[in-house]
Amino acid sequence: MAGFDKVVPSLNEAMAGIENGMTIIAGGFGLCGIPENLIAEIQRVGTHSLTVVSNNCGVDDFGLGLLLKNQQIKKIIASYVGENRTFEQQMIAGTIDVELTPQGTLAEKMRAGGAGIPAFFTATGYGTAVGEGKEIREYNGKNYILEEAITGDFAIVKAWKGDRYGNLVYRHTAQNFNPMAATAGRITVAEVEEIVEPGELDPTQIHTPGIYVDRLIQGNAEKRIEQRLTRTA
Amino acid sequence: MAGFDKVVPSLNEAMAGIENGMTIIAGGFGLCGIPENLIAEIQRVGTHSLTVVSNNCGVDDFGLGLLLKNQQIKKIIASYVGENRTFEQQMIAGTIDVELTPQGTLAEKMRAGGAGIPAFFTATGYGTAVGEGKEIREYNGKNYILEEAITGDFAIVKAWKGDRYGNLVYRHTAQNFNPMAATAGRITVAEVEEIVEPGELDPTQIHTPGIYVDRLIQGNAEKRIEQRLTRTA
Amino acid sequence: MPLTREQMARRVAQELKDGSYVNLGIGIPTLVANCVPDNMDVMFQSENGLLGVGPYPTEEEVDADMINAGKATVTAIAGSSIVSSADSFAMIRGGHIDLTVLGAFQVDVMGNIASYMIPGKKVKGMGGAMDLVAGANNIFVTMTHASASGQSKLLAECTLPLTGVGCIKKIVTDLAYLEIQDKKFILRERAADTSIDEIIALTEGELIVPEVVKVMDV
Amino acid sequence: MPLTREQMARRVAQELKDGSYVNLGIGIPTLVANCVPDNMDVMFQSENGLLGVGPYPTEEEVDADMINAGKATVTAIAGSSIVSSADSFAMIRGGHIDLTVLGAFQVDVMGNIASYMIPGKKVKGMGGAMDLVAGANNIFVTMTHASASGQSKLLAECTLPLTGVGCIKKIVTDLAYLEIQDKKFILRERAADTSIDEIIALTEGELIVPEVVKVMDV
Repeated sequence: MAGFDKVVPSLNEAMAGIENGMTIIAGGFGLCGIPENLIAEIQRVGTHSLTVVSNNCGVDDFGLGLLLKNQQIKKIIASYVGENRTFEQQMIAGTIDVELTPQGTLAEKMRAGGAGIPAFFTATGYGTAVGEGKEIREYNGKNYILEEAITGDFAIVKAWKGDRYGNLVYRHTAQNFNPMAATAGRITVAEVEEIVEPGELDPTQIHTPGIYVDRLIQGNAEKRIEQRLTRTA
Repeated sequence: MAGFDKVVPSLNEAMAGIENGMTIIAGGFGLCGIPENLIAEIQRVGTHSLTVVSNNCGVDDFGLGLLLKNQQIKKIIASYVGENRTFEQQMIAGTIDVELTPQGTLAEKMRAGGAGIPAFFTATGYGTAVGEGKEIREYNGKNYILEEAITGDFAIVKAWKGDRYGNLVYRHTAQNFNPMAATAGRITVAEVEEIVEPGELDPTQIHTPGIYVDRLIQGNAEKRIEQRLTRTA
Repeated sequence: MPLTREQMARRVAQELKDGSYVNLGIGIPTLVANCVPDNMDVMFQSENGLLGVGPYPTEEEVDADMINAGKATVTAIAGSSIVSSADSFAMIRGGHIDLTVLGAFQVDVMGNIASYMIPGKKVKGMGGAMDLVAGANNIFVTMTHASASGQSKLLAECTLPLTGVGCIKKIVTDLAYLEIQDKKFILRERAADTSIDEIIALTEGELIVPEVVKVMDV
Repeated sequence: MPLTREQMARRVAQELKDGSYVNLGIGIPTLVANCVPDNMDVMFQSENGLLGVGPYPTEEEVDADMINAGKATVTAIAGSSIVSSADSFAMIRGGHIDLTVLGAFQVDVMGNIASYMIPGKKVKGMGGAMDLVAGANNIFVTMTHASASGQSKLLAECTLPLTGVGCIKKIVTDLAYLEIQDKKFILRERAADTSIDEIIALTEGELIVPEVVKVMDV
């Protein structure tokens, strides 16, 4: 079935069509479950003035931090940007625009973008800077603010296994923002550790159905650990 | 760990606390994936003036149709009520109140109810009877209506396997409305075909985390087929 | 001679594209699944949560937990996925389905569709139809051109409760293939052995008949 | 003598209930996990998607794909579940978490909390904190009663950007356990060897001192 084979042979083809000024939605939490190779490809291509939507922005020398360092990012929509010096410097210098968004609201905005819901009410952020200028409404005595959906020109995600039709399964907590990101891109590109044949994944256990995935590529992941904490056995 | 053991020994205890006039959210699509035994228990107890939220309302002699026949339902919120004569008669007699709700909107209303989203915009139903009296807003040149969340006093769902902590896995298309229903009940009761021990279900493959399930009971399901269509091999 | 239900399905199937995700309604639309060209792969979605609908099961394969949106037993293809109703409708409402084929009672020149209720006669509910017409970018309506008693179903304005507004652009009837543009039906193709006059007589809404109206090849 | 971080965690742990789902923030709140009474089962949620957080891994168990919300390597207990960020926050925002324990920079008598930003000094972002305070029914704030320079963190009105409004009712500091009622702090317990005068001096917002203020048992 050539019709649903989403596998592309190169990173170059995986990110074909990316242009300056586009909005890129990225999966991942910290450095966990980030599409490392797709990010590195964006760095290689050098596309700039990007708006990046991602919970975090990597670290100085890894993940989305690479694009920060390379000054390819114009605006970031994220919930947490700590532990990144390059980022702090660009913010102080005013060369980057930051839209801090609560983590749950960010996840829900991506989901809404993929699900045809242009806006929803949430209690998160009411009465704070996040709620400023947003519509307020009371339901059952509690105040909520109206938040709008996010969609992107590209969504880039990282999965564990993917079949040729683009069905994806995530590993452990590397799932995080990836399923929602995958639904919200006009073009969604998935980087997987292993490509399997259709039918190998249990249909009821697929996290991201292939309908959301336009391109699939196998990539070796470094999977860097941000905070290595252990106990003695 | 007694603290998270959700297993109850009898249907009576599973539905303890149900009262006349309550709102019951039920999983299932047609007769597929319905909590047969929990419904039968409601019939046995005889609670009446119920508001039932469910995509369908069973057939004349099975599923929620039993509660219709027994005149226990005051109001139904559903997307499709065809193929049920008892229902039609009660509607013509005016003894039952029906709120027809588009299927996708119904699923989203349940999800919203469980997720702390009191209302959301959707294009579904704009310009139709469903949209009458609802707020309209335009986003990107398209019209949307504001729909509100649904929550219930009880949610009753049917799963395939459930562990003692209430983690649930659904089988094939018997998943349908069950995961959303499970999140939207003040008390959520799950009927499962098989109870397993915590740790037997893969954490990343759980459809409904145990946090949503208050009571769990094993029940033998008849699993009636509404439309048996086959091909010759 | 009016088209058979199979011929109508075949006409719709001509619009299928390789690699597309398609939702088929109950009735004539269901038949489209049998008309996919051999050189083409199409994946069918059933809105109760199954993406990748297979054929009906053999007697041995029948499983009460595996049904389609028509509540009939069904199978799944290799490479299918099964999700919750909310996730299934996220595909539909989010515009991810490439083609939707639906039946209807009436369609009008504004692109409105009525398909779920005949007041006083029939109340079954809209099921997923309102979501499908609101979420799809590409919708085909299939229905007979007129009722058994000869009443047109292609109207200036729908008289039955609407399923959706301004969403229908393409209609395949047993007599013709029509498009809707600028509040007019445009006759694009006619069934073999059906005269244009007959189609005009059975179309209540304003109908444009271009100079060339080709005969449907089904 | 002010409480140690461990003592503060132990005081919070006294509020744990058998069979409850708890979210712990970074810092002192994290220590609460070590103080669960033996006769009690509590399940910890990490908002990046893990319900049923286990201990840190051994060297052999370390897995880059298994982290907590502090981005540290972690394990999962038997009976845990792992979901997407949207589903994880649905638990939080939908009010399904029984207890949330958070750090803060400031809390005021209106129950407002400031915890994510010090303008001009520190911008890390709110992460999941705004969702947690908006979604939880039962929140404990743990923080030192005053800054290192002696400035009260229990204010008449927060001066830093707010994380949430009107959501905090219970605070454990290194000097006291306080509740917020009717726009006042109420001193419920004091640390051993800490005088009520000292607490009054370090509490900027209006403080009610009941006749009996018991000594914290930690």
